[in-house]
Amino acid sequence: MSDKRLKPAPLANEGLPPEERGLFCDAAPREYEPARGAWENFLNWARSESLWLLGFGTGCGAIELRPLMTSRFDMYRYGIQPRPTPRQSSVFVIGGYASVKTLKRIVRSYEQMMGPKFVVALGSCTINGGMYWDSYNTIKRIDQYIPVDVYIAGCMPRPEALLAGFQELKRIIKAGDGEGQNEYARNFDWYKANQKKVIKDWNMPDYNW
Amino acid sequence: MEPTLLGRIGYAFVSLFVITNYGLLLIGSMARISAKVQGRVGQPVWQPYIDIIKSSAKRNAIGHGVMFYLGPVFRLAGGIGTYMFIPAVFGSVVFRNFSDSGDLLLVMYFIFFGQLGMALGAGEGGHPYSAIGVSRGLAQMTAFEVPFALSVIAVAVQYGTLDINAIVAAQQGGFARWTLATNPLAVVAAIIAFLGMSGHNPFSVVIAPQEIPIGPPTEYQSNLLGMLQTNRAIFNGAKLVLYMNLFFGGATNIVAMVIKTFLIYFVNVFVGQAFPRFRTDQSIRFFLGVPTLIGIASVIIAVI
Amino acid sequence: MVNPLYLFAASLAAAFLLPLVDKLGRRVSLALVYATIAAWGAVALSYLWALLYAGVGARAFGTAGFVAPLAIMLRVGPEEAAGLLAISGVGLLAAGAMRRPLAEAPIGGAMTLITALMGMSGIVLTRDLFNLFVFLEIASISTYGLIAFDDRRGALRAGFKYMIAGGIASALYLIGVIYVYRFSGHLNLDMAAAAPGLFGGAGTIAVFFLLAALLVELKPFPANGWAIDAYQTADPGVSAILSGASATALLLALWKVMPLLGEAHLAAVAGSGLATFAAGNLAGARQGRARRMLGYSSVAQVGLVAAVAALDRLLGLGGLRFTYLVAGGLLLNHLLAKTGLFLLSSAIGDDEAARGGAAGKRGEGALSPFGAVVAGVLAAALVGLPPFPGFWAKWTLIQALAGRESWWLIALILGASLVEAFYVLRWLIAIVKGEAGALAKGERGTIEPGAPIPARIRLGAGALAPALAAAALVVSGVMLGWNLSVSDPLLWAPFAAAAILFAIDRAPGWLKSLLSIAAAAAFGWLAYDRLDGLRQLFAIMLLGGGAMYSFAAMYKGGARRGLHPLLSAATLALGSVLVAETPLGFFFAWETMTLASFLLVLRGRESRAAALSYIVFGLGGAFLLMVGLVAIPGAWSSGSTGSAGAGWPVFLILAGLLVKLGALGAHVWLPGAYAESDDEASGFLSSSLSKAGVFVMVVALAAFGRVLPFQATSMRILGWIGLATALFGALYAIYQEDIKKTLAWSSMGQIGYVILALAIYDQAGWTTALYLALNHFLYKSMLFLAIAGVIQRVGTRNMYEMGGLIKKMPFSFLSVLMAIIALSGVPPLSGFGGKWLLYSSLLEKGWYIEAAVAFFASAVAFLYLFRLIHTIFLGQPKPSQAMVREAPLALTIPQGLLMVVLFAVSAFPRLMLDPIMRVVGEAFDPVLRFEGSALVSPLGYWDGTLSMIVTIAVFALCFLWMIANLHNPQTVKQFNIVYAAERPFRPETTHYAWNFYAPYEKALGFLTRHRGERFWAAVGTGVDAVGGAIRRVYTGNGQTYALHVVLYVVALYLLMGAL
Amino acid sequence: MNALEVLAKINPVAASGAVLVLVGLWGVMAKPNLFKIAVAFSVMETGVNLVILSVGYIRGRTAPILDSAADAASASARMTDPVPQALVLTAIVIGLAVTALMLSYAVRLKAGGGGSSIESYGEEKW
Repeated sequence: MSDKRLKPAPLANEGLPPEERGLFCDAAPREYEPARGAWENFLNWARSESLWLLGFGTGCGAIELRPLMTSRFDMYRYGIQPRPTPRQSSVFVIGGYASVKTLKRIVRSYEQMMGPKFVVALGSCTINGGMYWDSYNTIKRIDQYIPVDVYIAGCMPRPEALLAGFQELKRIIKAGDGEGQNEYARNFDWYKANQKKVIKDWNMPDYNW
Repeated sequence: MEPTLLGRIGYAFVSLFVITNYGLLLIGSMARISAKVQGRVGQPVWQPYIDIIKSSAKRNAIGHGVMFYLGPVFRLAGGIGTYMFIPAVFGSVVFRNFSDSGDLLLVMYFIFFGQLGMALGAGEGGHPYSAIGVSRGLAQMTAFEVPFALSVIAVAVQYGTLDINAIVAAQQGGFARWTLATNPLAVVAAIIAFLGMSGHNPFSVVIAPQEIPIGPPTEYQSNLLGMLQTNRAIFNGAKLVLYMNLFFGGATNIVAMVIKTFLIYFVNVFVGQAFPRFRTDQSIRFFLGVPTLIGIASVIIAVI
Repeated sequence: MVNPLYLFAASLAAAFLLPLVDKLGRRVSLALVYATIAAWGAVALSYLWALLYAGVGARAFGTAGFVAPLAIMLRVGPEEAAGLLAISGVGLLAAGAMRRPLAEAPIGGAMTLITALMGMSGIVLTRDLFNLFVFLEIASISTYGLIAFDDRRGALRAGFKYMIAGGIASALYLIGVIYVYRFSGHLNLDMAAAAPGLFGGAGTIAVFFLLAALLVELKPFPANGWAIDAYQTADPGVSAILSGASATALLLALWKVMPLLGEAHLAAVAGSGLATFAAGNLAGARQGRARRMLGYSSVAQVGLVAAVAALDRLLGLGGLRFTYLVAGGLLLNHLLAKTGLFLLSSAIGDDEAARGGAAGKRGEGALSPFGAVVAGVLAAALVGLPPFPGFWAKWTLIQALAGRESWWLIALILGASLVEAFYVLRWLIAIVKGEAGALAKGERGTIEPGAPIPARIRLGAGALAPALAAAALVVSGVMLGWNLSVSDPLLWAPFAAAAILFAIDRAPGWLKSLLSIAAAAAFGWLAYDRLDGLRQLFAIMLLGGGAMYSFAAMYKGGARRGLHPLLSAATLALGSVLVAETPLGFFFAWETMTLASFLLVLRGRESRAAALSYIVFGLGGAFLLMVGLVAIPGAWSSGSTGSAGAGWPVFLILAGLLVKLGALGAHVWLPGAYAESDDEASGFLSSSLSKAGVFVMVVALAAFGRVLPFQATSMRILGWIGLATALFGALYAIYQEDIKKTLAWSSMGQIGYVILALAIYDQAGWTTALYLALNHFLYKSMLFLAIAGVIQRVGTRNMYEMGGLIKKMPFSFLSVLMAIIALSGVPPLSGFGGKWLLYSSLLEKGWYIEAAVAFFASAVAFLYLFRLIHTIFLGQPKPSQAMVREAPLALTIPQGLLMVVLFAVSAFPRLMLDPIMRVVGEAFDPVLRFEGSALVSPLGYWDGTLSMIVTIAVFALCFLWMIANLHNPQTVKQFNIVYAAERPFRPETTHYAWNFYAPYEKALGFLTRHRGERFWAAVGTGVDAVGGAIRRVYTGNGQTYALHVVLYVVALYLLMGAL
Repeated sequence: MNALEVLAKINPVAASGAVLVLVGLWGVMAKPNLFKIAVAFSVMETGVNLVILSVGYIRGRTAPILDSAADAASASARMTDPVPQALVLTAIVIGLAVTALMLSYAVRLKAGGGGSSIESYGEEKW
């Protein structure tokens, strides 16, 4: 059932020293066609009912993720559970303001997730920089760097707000609108340029498979 | 009446279908029981199904090479194969599986088939955490195999056979004839070994989630992960059926099988919820200590 | 026969004419010297011809027209003729080697040489006691002159000490002679022996003086420091004459006076000889200086010869023929080998004290191939390896001693032989491999470190004399062997093959490989009729394995000099172990195998220490085996079964085999030998050669297993030994970083299972044992072949320096994968059959705890197997190995073949089990049987075919599922891994390989602290310390030496009184 | 048997020879000087020669010369044994050679720069 679309040209990986280029895959990301009709609806239902969170604490808001596992909020009942590796996760929760250093890790981890993949950005800082809007070291809008499906505003948003955000994400997925991965691939050059603009010590391949 | 070969294959598929669904539901319900222990509601019982569907429905996947792709194949084949070599329900033609391929020893060694293949696949992933996890897992495995082997030997001695069918047959006729009643020490040793075998607490350092993000399968995703999840259900089921046959009188029908295996697995969850984690060297020393002595005692009892 | 008087006259004339002839030039005078010595040799040959072939009896020559008692008699019998030949032969070789010093020194040197040899010949010929004294003195005085003929300082020092001891001895001798005359009334030996006065009372004391003098001249311990100093310092040619010719003459003198000796005398001779043998070898073990070491070895050998002659008379070991064979064989062996070695040491300049006492000019280079062969022959002969005379003599001696149940003597002789083998071969290894300071281990600091190492030492003309000695050893050894009716051509085939292949050693490797394979095939064809079912099974592993490794040897280009002859010889020796029909024939084949495999190990790169411990343990095991064989009358005769007489000797056989198999405790040789030899040789050692031990154990247990004392307990202990071997082999293997060490320990463990299974001792157990052995052959061959390829391509043996090779060497990966699946016993491959059989038979036997431990051991085996395949083939590839290619065809073809075989016997276990069960069924009642394709035991069943089908079917299903459901897979590179949101730094730091099982080490590391190694090291230190203490006796002070002589004589007297 | 009888049975020649042998032996072992060792050997040789002679000497018989005291027929009963005397001659010659060689060794050793004590020539040992 592989996609018939033509493969894009390999990436240049100019950020890497020549002797290291052989160590990384240089394939460019591409868009993947969704299945059709009811089948895709069924699969989207399954995706929405099995949200595996990438539990990387990328900002101060990550502290609000922890209560979700506790008996009080119990995200498991919504089919949400944490996963320690991006390979197996489907939802990336951006936990608040992202410093430039963290952004590099965010990009890498996001690219390493298997699609379809979704991003939930929590906290005002991910939307416009929040109280750090004029900081030299934080990025202001996370969706200039990776596609975001759901923003959860607040500083900090309560766990209840997070749960509400996840419900919103489920709705989006079920509606078939959770196509961030394809969007990223489609606008890859734009995203990459934005990323490289702020990340100066680029020592990764252009796309982290 | 002896079924034809085609019939046997058909029965095998039925048997496999039953154990797969049962295994998935068992995992789901145990997760729910764990949640109750922690004061939560917990995930739906059918959550494992959804997870597998989702994993299989991933639109892309990565692989590190042939062996990486074959790892889950080995793993799943190991799980199914193990089940196939165990008669699941005593006296049932449908659930006899292919247990005429070999006796208890075949089952005990076929368990390694999937583990070995998985370890190799994870190894080709090139991730050091995979290798660390495998090294821990293998190290623990050598240790918990000792009490397990001793209790199996006790059973073999007691019933004078290694044929699983014969062992079950010898336990028919009421609770007093179960190994649990006739040689409780063997059961104790085997159950402790089972804790290690299924990787629950306190023997879960193999898949320490944050230290070595879940160990061996850290690079697995998409359908490859889905196969591993499927295998978890089947393999668990197979091991539980094996334990039931060896120590708890086997089962003459599906209901008895479900109840017994559920209870055996419950012991695991019970202990797992109550204990923290051992380091690898600690668990090795643990298994080679008291459980091994219990195992030796059980052999002595069986000989007497 | 020529009257020998002419020869004396000629010698004297030549000696006196030399100063005159010398005016014509040194060439002419030296030609006269050689001619004179050669004349002695020619006459000796004519005597021998006359005595042995023309049927002339021994003849006595009177002098001046009279006969005894009026005249001195000279007798020419077989001993005398042989002695003359030996003296002139050694003299000629030594004189030839001394050509340059003789030419440079004043002509007196040549004169003393002639007179010394003449004196020695006189000692041999004369039958008159006083005339014996005269010749002794002529020989001694000439020797004193000869020692210092080139005026070297050390020799002068030693010569003076030599003279002191000689003077005391001659005084003793004179007193003895005169009192013998006083009590018997005769000086003629035969008449004195017939006179009654010498036996009992004062006559005994008279004879004692005579004897004491001769013994002192024979350099007994501890009264021999003077001689050793002389060996060390004199020109090597002189040392050779002292050690070879002089000792021959003196031994014949002792032989001559033996009729005069009473029982107490003989006991004293035997005791003194054996003590000298033991002490000389112990002291030699500590030597760092080659000449002195050879000196210690010389006195030891001469002591043994004297002891043998006395023991025969004392214990009646076998009469004249026995003495000729054993004492003569040992003496011949000694004088040729020692002459050769002394001259060789001179040719390679291994001679620190020569020319001013500077450090040796042997520049620590390796010998040229030809020189190495010569040195090897000489050293092997000295150590008593086949096919040299020493081997035959040793066997006959031990056999006779066993017949008299003199176990302590056997232990003493073999123990000291082992020590001698240790230091002689250590020297051999040092000179062949050219290592700085190996020899100087006992003499720390004598060789300064950092000296440059020249590439090769070429011997040139200096090799001629040693080569002649070596050739003589070979010829005499072969003749002796045929004389002992070891005439089966197949038993000699290894030597023939080695000789032929050595002759064409410069030919390309593929030619030699093909010839080796042809040799193995021809051997198999010729031997086919003599192989029963069991032997056929083993022939597959031994001959087939050898041929396979010969084929694999093509994987490296070039001539690979020395490899093929040794590999072929070892292979054929394994074959001849199978076809040997007599105990001697078997032991001959066994020792041939030991020798060939030792040299094979020695060929490895860093193999010095490993080869040494390999041969020492190999010989130790062989000695145990030998004693066991000779102690059971009729052992190894075809079809022999347990007689009630066989009891504890079987334990000796088993112990010897356990050493050979590397059972825990005696395993310390194993890791080094398997790891350090050439890569395909390691495989051969592990997968083929170790099976020879299994084979002999099968045969021995089949014959004598039922008559073992405490049969049940013994078997159980044997089983536990096997079990411990299996467990500890596996435990050690998991901590190795060196791939070949891992495989070596693994081999040890696998052989442990075989031992365990043999100890079960019923049909199931033995089926298991043979099945395990065959399987081990299959998968260990695959592993070693694959690893040989890997090592060749990667250039390292450290596993952590490899990684990710699966993409470069997929075939090797597949081979290793199948091998480790089989080895670990995972179904459906045939290894599981081994596990199933093992547990079934253990449980059936009632060995429950053993079964559990075996289970643990096989689980531990998983650890090292996974580590092996993971760290080599999986994980992170190294950039430096980006250009690695698949292994060469010479390796992959055999692997492919083995894979097919492995798969076939896995799917159809009957292919392998039917022949095995047929063989085992002859000895035991059936326990296991086949029902269709299912193997049934009383406890359970196993259907290899069905389980294979189920596995394949399930695997195929899962594979289809994986293919069908995998969407858009992207194969990525090695650094595309989740690395906690970072990228890996370098492949080297990302590959988890080093210290792979650290937690295991933490938990169970206390089990593997190399206690065996420490124990044997302590034994070695102990022997070394004893040797060190003994040699402190030799203070270097001539007066202390004189005191030794006096004390020795007094002690001998007291001892005789006590007897 | 009192002490006198024992003394009377001792052959005086043999006894003195034995004493000389022992003295010589003592000299060899106790005197480190190379030349004294050579001399000690001479003493020992002499002692041995006396012992040899003592064996030939039979009390009350004549010298082994065929003359009026002993004719050919009764020679073996009335003469002392001539053989030991013959032997002694040889032994003396040999002893001379040994002594000469020993002395020449000593001279060589000293001329080469060594001491005259044997203790300074113990380089080869162990």
